[in-house]
Amino acid sequence: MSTTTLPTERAAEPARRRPRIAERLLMSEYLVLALTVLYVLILWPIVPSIATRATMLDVLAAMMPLLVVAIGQTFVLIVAGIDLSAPSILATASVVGASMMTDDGGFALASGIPILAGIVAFVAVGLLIGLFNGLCTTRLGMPAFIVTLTTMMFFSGFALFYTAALTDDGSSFGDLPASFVAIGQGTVAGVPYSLGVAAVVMGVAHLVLSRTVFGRWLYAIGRNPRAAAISGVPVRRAVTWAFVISGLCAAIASVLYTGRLETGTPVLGQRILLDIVGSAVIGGVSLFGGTGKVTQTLYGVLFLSVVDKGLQLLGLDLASVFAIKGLVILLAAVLDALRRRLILRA
Amino acid sequence: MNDTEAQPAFFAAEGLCKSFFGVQVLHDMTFSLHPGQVLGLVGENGSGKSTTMNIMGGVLPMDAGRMTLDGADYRPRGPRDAESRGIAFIHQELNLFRNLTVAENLFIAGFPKLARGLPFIDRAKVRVRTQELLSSVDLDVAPNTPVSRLSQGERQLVEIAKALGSNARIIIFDEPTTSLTTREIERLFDIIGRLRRQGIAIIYISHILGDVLRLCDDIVVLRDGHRVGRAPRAEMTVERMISLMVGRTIDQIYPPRDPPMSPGAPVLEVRGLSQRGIVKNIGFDLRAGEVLGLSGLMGAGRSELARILFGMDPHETGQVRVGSTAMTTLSPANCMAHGMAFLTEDRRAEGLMMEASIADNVALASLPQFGRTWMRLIDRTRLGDEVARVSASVQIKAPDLQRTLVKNLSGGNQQKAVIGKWLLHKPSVFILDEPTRGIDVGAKYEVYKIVNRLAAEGAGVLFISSEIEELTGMCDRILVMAHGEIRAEFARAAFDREAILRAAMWHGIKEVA
Amino acid sequence: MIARGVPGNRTTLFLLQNTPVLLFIVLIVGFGMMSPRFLSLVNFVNIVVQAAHIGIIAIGMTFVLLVGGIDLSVGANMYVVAAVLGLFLQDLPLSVSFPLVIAIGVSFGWVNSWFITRLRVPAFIVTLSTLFVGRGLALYFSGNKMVGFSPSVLSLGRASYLGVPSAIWAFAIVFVVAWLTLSQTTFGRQVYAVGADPEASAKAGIDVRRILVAVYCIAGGCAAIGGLVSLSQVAVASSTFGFQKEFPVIAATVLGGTSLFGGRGGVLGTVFGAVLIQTVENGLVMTNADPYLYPLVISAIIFIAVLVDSSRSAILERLERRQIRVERG
Amino acid sequence: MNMTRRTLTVGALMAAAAGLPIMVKAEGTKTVALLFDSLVSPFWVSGIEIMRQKAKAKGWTTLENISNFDDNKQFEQVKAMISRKVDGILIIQTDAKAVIPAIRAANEANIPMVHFNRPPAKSDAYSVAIQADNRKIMQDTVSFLVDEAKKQGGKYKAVILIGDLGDVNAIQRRDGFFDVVNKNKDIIDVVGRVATEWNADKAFAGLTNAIQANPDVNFLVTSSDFLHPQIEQVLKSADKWHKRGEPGHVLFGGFDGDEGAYARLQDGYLDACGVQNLFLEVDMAFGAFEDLWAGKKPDKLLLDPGFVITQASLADKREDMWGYTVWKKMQKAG
Repeated sequence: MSTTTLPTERAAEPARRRPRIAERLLMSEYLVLALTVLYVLILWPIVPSIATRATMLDVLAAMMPLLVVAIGQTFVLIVAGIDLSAPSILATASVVGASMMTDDGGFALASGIPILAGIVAFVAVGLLIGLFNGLCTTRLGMPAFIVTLTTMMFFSGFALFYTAALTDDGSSFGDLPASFVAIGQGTVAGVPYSLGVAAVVMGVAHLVLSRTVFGRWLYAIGRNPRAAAISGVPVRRAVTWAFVISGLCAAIASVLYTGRLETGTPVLGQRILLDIVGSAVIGGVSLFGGTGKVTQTLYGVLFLSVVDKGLQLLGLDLASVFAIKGLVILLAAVLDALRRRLILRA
Repeated sequence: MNDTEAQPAFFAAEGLCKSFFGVQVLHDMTFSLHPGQVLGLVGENGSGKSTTMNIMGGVLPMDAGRMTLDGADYRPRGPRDAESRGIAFIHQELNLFRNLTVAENLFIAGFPKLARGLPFIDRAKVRVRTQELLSSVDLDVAPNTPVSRLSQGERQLVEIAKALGSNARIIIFDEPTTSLTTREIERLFDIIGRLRRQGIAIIYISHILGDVLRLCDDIVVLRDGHRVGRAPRAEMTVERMISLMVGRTIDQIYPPRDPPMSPGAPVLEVRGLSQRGIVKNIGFDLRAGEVLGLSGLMGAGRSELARILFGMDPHETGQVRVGSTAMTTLSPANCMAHGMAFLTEDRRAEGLMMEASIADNVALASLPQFGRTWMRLIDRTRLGDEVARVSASVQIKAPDLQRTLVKNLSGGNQQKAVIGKWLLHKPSVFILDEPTRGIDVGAKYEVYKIVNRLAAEGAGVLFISSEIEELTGMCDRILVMAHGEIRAEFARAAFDREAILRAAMWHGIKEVA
Repeated sequence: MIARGVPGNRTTLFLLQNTPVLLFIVLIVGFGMMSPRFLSLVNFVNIVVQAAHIGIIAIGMTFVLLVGGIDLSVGANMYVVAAVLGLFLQDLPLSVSFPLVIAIGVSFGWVNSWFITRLRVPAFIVTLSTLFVGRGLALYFSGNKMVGFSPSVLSLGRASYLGVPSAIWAFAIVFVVAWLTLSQTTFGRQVYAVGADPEASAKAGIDVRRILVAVYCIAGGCAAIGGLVSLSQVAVASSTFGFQKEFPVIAATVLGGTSLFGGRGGVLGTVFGAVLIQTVENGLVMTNADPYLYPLVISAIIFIAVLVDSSRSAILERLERRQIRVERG
Repeated sequence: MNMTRRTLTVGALMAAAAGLPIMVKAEGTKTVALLFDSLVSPFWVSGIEIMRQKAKAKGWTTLENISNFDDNKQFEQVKAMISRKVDGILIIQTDAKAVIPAIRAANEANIPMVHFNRPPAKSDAYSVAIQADNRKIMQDTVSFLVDEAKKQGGKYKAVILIGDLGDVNAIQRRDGFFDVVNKNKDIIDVVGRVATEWNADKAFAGLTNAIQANPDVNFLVTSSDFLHPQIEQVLKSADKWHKRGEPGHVLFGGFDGDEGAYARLQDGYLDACGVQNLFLEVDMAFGAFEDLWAGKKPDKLLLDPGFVITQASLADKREDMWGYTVWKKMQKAG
């Protein structure tokens, strides 16, 4: 590769300045961020409302649950796994948690602390499904892809089953307590709570991945699991934890989504699997493990959310929405591939 | 011998030169081949053997010089091109597909078809051809045996059969015996003898100089990219090869070692360790300050023993004490907690994270030591300092510890990174499995110095090596394994290369008797 | 060596190796006891007919997984084919339209492979984006409307030749061609080689890029054929046609024993996997089970099958362990 | 580098092209957002087309968004429409409860919101919902079929195709079906409940299996007409596709009133169809907007009574059946 491109590079020597700037942008970690800005700039003349403060706040508030669940996914991707069950955790936690707090089910109403009990239920669902995924992967040696594919199918079905069994209309849990709804909708000084929750999750995740022993272990496992095991890294335990964290993050995201929609619904997040994995990958997290940062996932989520918001503002028909979304993702991926090549050459 | 010399050379290389990144690694290399000739190529790592062969096999282009084949210019465009011209290259790491059968591996580049215009494989023809090829290398397995079922030696024979199948006239062997059992080596040599009688020329690269001397008609010695000698077998001895290769006498290869005045307390005690089919009734002590060698042929169970000791493979019976602790369970984490360290023989697959920086690699085994608070936040300043200190002490040569990726380092520096990883962990028992494999003379010397220093500081070192030379140069005591058992023990005063080899060949000798 | 490693474990090994089949038999017996009609020949034909479109697409997916790739865009590809067929059939006869839309399916796969091989974008992300683009294109072609088809297409779906329904013919033909291709041609064996080790394959003189392009084209073609089979049965293509079909397709393939990491598996297993899933669905309907339980039961059965498969591989791996280690030396 | 620049250019062009169809909002006209959750059946496709036409006739501009059954995404779409300061939001939500925050957001922004075909759950938020009386229409349809059955005599084995179990309309129609059938257990035995998830191939496979299990099924109701083609396929394969009056005819009831239903009524295969009056519903919805703009406050739920159309009443009632209009247009087009 490098041998064939060398001559052209030399030929381009006089015109060095211009490619250099593009090259630096292309090679920077902030490529996706730059693309987001570019996208906004392109849409600005067509829909000026994309650049208003209200829209930006909207995007920020809306992307938080996705960000939280994508951060959980990042942990699993770093150890070269994948967690396809995240949407089903969103749904199952949503209905189980909501059933604690409403008249349908109402398991925790008598406890006097229904909201706390509800949140505990959310978290417990996430932790348990995550633990199950982790143990199957590490102890039974099953591929993460297929374990989480089956848990996705199972718990998506379970959420529907659970809802049908407990609610009158069989479709969802409504009438959630106002103080619970506030978690998803409330604001403090114009800043949504969900932003705070996501910021805490992001901060902790960033700290864990970049600064703790556990974080370093995850990267080591993703890069070379055998070398990690020989170096005393408790590989199975760490991988199990990665899945548990993914489950926990999905549960937290489920709290945010459920509060936001004021409804515990079994179809929550059923269509966002590709958004979850896609945003991490677009941000630069590798599917093959060993690399990826929380900030990259943040950029990926921001990118997808802004793309979606732009398409919503345009109010186009479904065909264009799909086509543009796909092309934009592809464009980001192609640029990323080019970037990798440039880095290799450098 | 006379009949081969009578034939004219059909391949010649003249004045081959090659540079990497401005450093010339091959100077003016010249040699020629007759049909049926076996040419030995020896030299330390980095002396230019592989570069020469890679040029010949079409893997690398040459910077200057010329090669001729049958009198015509030969300038291969790639490995395929070289192969089609009759030059086959059997790499040290075999190029076989474990998920396919023997026959499929032989024909993977293009199967014979059932009929013109039909895409289907003529299975019958494949079977017949495979059987022919396999019988020409004396390999008695069914053509539809999956390669994953074959031993390493059998796989090597499959590679040779593949070369024959492509009508190779020159076959290059790169360190073919490193992973073969004694019997497999004998079989390989028989085959090579047969090939030469068919008029196929062989280039044989090996570190095992005795083999080279036994097998080759002519021997070319390389050092630092220069051809420093060429002579027919009759004029060559092992000693002469070595002095040509290293340019100095053997004493200088190993740093002076001062054996400990009095043996220290045992840091590792092994009693009655067995695992069916792997090792049997192993018992020995390793003392503080001691460098204990472990010798034996490939397949004798040396590496397997090391892996069991470090808890990577299971064992059925036996006790292991590390320091004053009787180990109840052996696992890497547990062994490390008691001060053990293990440098594996395969540094790419098991020692290093190739895509990570030197600093990340060096830190890997010791991370918990740098964790603070309940979150185990890493004390980055202290870790950075310690990594820098250790890296300096093992003399890793790299521009930036935090940025340089391990995959961009030379073999020697990579090995130093692995050693650095374990030194940071401050081991009291250090198991080194082939620590100098694939690294150059200078780096070897530095590794030896580190080993000596470790021992001087009171650690016990278990030094595993295939090279008896190296063991006698480095160790205070040598254990010899054969067929999964410890067969002999030699104190430094009684080191005798021949006796060690004899003990290692125990199984073979018994068979002969 | 293997014999030495497991003295007397042959029965266990045999059971382990055939557990998917055993599981299948258990299921059939179980459903048969609950609903006698389940065991009829007609019902079995039914199961295969219903499994046909997933099975055909999964056969294409098998090629992709064998080289260590993945194709998430098969469902979108199906929809593109359906939408375009709707347009073609306004002017062209079936005999022309069918080959044309299959060619379009193949080109869809070719586009995927272009990004994967030329620009080195990971297959996951390429096919994720073409999934969106494909659905967008299909919606455009269909004008957001449900695509209906002429009675000729539908009668094709109901037709039988020699007493065998057309869907089974299509399934069988695709299977036989795929099986022959994988096991009896140079190309097929090279697919396995590339999946096991792309670098070694290049060294061995295999045109790796050509193989990759071909497998994605095959996956595209199979998605098109599967789409046509599905169409000829369900008679219309709404905007959710083929939506999220990638999941059952991959599940069937993996259930059939094809590894997601390349080099291991085959189309016979895939056919088995597709039929197994459909057998469970059919059995549930036959026994008039609560619809809410379907996904629970199906996923549990896939889980068990994969669990058994992976513990089997773990045992086999343990048996080969020593050799694996020596090889690295 | 060349490659990069080219790709960027392509990207820019693509985005620009995407922007072209957006018309500059003319001064003084009303802009209405049409937020659908899918266009999966002809009902929705026709619905959005009728809305586009009627809006155009009134001189309104429309913006569209499809949520693809994702409640959260639809909430985002509502917010986006609020950002664009539209004059009214017509919404078809997936979940009755999950839409409440969206109503609140619209209330806060003072933008009228009208639910089309699916009402929201009860809440303090204000919006107007237009809904077909699903349960009632289905009851009427099934009652007609049961009466037919009684007339013909004998016992009946029934199968119902149920919609997505997460969709209120599907649930209401199912309930309407069982309301009637359960009262007539003596002659109707429900032997199959096919969960279609509003998915054509699930419906096809499920019905095939159900008929396989009970070959003597002779009473069939679908919760939506868009599944007719699959039903026809299955019944043909089972040799059960016969006209009314012919031996072997399956009593067949539909719901929605699309063009396929009209054709099958006309050809004699379908006995009865519960029709949602789509034209009326669109008029009601747009009327609600106009009332709201005028400061009036219509009731929270406006019901489209719908009607049952049978082969006997086809000629009288077909003008009100939206499927007939579509069918007529298709006939004209060839």
